[in-house]
Amino acid sequence: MSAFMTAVADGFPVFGQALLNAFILLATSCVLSTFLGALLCVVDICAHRSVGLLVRIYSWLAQTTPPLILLFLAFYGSTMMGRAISPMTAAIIAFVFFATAYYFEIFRASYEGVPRGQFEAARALGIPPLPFATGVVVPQVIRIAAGPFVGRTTVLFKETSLASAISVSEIMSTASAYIYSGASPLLMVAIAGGIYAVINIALIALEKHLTRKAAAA
Amino acid sequence: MDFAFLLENLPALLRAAWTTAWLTLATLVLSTLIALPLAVSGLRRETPLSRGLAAASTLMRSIPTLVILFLVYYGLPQVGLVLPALTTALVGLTLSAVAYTMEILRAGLKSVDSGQYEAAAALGLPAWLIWGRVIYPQALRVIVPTWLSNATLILKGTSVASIITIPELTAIANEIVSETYRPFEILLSTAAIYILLGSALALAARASARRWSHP
Amino acid sequence: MSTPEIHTRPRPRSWPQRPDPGIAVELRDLRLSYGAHDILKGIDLTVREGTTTALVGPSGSGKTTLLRCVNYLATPTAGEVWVDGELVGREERGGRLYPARERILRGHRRRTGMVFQRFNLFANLSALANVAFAPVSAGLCSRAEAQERASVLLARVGLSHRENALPPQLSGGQQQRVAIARALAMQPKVMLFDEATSALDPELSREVLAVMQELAQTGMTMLVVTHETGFARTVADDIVFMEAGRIVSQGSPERMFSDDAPERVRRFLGHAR
Amino acid sequence: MSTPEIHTRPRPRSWPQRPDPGIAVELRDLRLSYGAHDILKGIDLTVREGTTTALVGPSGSGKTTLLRCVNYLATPTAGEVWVDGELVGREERGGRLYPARERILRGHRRRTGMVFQRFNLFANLSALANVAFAPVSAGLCSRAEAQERASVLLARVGLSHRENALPPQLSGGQQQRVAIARALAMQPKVMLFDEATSALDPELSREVLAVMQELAQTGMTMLVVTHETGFARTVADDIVFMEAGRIVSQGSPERMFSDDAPERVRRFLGHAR
Amino acid sequence: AGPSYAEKLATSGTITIATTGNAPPMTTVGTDGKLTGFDVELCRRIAEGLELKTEFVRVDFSATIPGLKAGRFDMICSATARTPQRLASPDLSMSEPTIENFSTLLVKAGETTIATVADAKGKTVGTVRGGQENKLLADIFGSDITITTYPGIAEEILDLKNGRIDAVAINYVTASQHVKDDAALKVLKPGFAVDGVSPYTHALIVSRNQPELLEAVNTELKRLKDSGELAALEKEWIGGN
Ligand SMILES: Nc1ncnc2c1ncn2[C@@H]1O[C@H](COP(=O)(O)OP(=O)(O)OP(=O)(O)O)[C@@H](O)[C@H]1O
Ligand SMILES: Nc1ncnc2c1ncn2[C@@H]1O[C@H](COP(=O)(O)OP(=O)(O)OP(=O)(O)O)[C@@H](O)[C@H]1O
Ligand SMILES: [Mg+2]
Ligand SMILES: [Mg+2]
Repeated sequence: MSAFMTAVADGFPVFGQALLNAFILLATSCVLSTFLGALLCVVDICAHRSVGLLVRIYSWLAQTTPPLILLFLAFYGSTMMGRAISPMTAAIIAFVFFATAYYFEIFRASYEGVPRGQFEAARALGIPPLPFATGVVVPQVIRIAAGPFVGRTTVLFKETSLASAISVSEIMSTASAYIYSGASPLLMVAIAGGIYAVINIALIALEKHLTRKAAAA
Repeated sequence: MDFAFLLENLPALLRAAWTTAWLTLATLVLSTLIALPLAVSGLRRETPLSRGLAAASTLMRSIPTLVILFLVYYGLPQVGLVLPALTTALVGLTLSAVAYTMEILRAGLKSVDSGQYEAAAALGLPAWLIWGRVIYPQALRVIVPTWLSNATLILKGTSVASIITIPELTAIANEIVSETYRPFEILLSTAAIYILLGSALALAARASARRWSHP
Repeated sequence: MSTPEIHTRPRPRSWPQRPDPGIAVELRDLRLSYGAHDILKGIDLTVREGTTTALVGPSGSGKTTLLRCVNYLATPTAGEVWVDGELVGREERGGRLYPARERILRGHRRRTGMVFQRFNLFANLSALANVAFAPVSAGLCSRAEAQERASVLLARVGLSHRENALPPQLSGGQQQRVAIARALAMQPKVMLFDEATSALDPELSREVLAVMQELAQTGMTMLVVTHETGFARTVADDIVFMEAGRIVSQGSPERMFSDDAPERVRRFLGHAR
Repeated sequence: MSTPEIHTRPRPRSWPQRPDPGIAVELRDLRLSYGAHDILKGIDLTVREGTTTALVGPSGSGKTTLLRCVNYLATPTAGEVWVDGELVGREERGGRLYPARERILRGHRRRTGMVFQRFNLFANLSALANVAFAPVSAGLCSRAEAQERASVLLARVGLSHRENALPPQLSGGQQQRVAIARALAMQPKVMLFDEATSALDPELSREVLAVMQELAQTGMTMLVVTHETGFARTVADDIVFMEAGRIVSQGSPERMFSDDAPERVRRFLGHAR
Repeated sequence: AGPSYAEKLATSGTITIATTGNAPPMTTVGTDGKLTGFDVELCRRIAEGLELKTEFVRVDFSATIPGLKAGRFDMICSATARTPQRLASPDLSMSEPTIENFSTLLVKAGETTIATVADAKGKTVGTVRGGQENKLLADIFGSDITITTYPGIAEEILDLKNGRIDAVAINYVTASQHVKDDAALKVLKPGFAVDGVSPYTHALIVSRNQPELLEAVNTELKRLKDSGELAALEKEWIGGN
């Protein structure tokens, strides 16, 4: 056990770096995808049907293609086009590509969940689209989307483990590095799992808390 | 693209795709069957069971499936419980899928007007009939799209079964790559197979939803 | 025609006592709270067999809750509910009373038929299937029998020609008539109506009220929450006025619509349309 | 008080002609179809300034659709809609008429205030914010001004004490009164009410009807779809009876509630409560 | 394809090397998070000789070749065997051999029924996905053996201890490393002897279209061999046998 403790003490900075990498990847791709997903949602709502169809096809491809392939495409594809990007950038691009589709679906469904009567009322009052969207629709969409959004984000966090394939060191690959240098595999996997669980449960609890606070307000 | 090379390795890929396909299908069917009754719990009023389920579901959704599979497959033998790889894969994948499926079903069930339940209860109908014949058929409209989107996650997620020796598509693709050192053809056709499987899934789900929502 | 008083019976003793024969529904000191919120604050009410009682009162006074207690869709915090000589929501085991298990409760609920304001037809079933569904699933009769009976009931509410329509294809009045037929299919002893016409336009509302009136005339016992003062006046045998979880006043339509009625009741009914 | 006849004006000529002054709303040969389904089959209707017109008729006759055409929430297939001397839903460019662009249409819509059966308050905004929202976002006045005016309007509908309540915290009657204040905040020339009280109990309904009656008395022009025959009788200047997409009969309340009224109207109104 | 070796030298002066870090003692990650191992240290020496700085990148095995092809990496060092199939690949070139190795079996220390590699007949044996032992076992034993494929060595050794498999087919160098760390294991010697498959040699990999680099690496290898530095490295990381 004490060997384990030393290993943990030695490993702390390394795990710290891995955690930091996972966080950077998660936060950046989450922020960008949220923005892009929302943008797509607006496009889908406002633009012509045929554009909506394109959005849907993109969404379907992005969701069914294995993330690993997307990582490879971003990492090596960029080099082949003569512009080598860092592994982290490539990972972010790949993640944004499929996470945007996740978030798009969530926003779209939440938009459908806003009671239609309010749209009629706004039209009848002659309220311009922009103030209506920002003042009435978006706040309600946010409230409806909060739960599914956090749920999908925990999935995204778990998927950061795939980034090791293109040399972004993250939690899972760090655990396996320890395993190959002699640490107990079960212990290391359990530690990695623990890290994911703690952070994800915290995310979910935060969402529950905020939702409850919003409902009480 | 070297088609001759691709053709040579296609049978192995397709065999693996078959494993992936039925692993996905089995996980989907099992998890949905298990989640169907569980999703109902706590919808009308909170019970100790529903609180326990909610906690378990949060936990399962927070831990990567890979960790669960690893600990069950390689860890349980240390306390004397040796499970076969297939059983472990199915149990592990199903457990984590149940958690997600349950949340999806609950959201769908909540969208059905509660008056429908009341009316049926007032007629003295048993709960399973009310859920099965009245509420679920009406909830399908809301459930199917999210269920489907989640099914693609499950499809992709079966690749973790390779860590417990199941020869599924991603594993075999990697194996061919490391033997031949020719990744491009293999990885791209693997992606294509995943997309095809996902689309087949979508078609099947849509067809069955159409069938079941009008009994 | 009876004109019951507000009951001042002694507190129920430890073993509940069956009401007299001829009493279809009896509520004794019925109470219901949600958390610290008291919704029903001790209701005593008797409905004789074959009579129609109208329940009126302002929004939020607890009318719906009271109706839902009669078939235990809402579980009272205290008090007794007797329907057709049976204590609803309780069962005796080994000489003691326990909360009824689901199976027993289902049997109790079948003694009452309930009709809701928003119809609540099963949206995925046709009119005929809506009516036949419960008897078949409760195992009361075969599918063929149930459908035949459903057909008869739909004819009785004037909807023979719409048997195969789905609820969204029916007008509101038609939907509500299907809902009445659906409740009747279980051959209940008592029918409960919760604002059965207030989602309808005057004409459709009249269609439904006519069916209800006919039901009352055939001797069905009915407990009706309504805002239709006209119906209450002409069809009901008793009018019960509720406010803030209590029965404030009760009497025959003649009395309740006369100048003898309490000031509050006159204010509520008098102004009404 | 005017008793307009059913109009038999000549077909509109190629260039639409402004109605006489003193006419708040004029509909000319208004038609609307959804696919092969004709919903409105040629409606001609004139509403004078400062009068209240009640629109009655069975469910599905097209009352809501007609109202929605007045502010172009529904786009007519043919015909003209004039509100306050302006042709709604059209704009002139280079001597020709085109369908109005959204921006122009918004301006047209502000001339009418609409109140819906299901209130449709903005769920995330307080009562005050609901009322102040449209004037601010349309750039009609500053936020402070709008809030001040909203406060005054809420006081007028008797809701000063609930300014900060969110819609779910209000009773149905209160929500509907906020909705009326919200429509009034845009200072419309005409108010349109679509069954504004039919989701409410008699008492709450009376609260709202009182506000509407007061509005009528202050000289607001109103077009009211209602099942409240009492209201139509006492408040309306004209009653218009619709059936199957046509105006079947029209007249003063005195005439429409008398034995002179056409058989169909008597059947509809006469039996009513 | 990326810049040629010559250009690389001229511009960055850095050679980028991909490795998996999951095959001790050849390539592994220390508790400090740094890559090390025989292959890694060997590459450092070669780079020194070529007057290049090194940059090591830890990637999945399946990512190494696309990276090489795309010009992400200049070289791969990951305990790769010099197999005929790989030598024939159109995408990559293999260097001259670095060290010798052979396939053998790793069993539990108390194992009695498997004394030589031939005893694997009828047993359940674990291999690593994509390793050469897979084909080797199939060729020797045909259907008389049950092969279970694992994603990595750590997993198969765990399962050997769990009792799901009777032996692990593995290369001798890696096996010895595990035996050194874990008294519950033992490695069989001699191992498999199959012409052209085992014994075999390890090599470094560079891209096909970098012939100058291949040339330079081979020259350096020869220098290290001749000066005895290679042998010293081998002794340090792999041991005397
Ligand atoms: N599930 C519940 N939880 C908490 N409070 C409730 C619940 N159901 C009803 N209430 C409250 O109980 C009170 C009585 O409600 P009830 O629906 O019985 O009134 P009602 O007389 O039927 O009114 P209405 O005419 O509006 O239908 C109301 O104040 C309501 O807010
Ligand atoms: N968007 C639509 N598409 C097709 N048909 C429609 C649409 N909206 C309304 N209708 C049809 O138009 C007819 C008139 O509807 P409308 O809502 O105007 O009636 P109404 O007189 O307001 O009835 P109610 O009293 O029930 O509100 C109905 O038959 C309805 O089914
Ligand atoms: Mg009620
Ligand atoms: Mg309408």
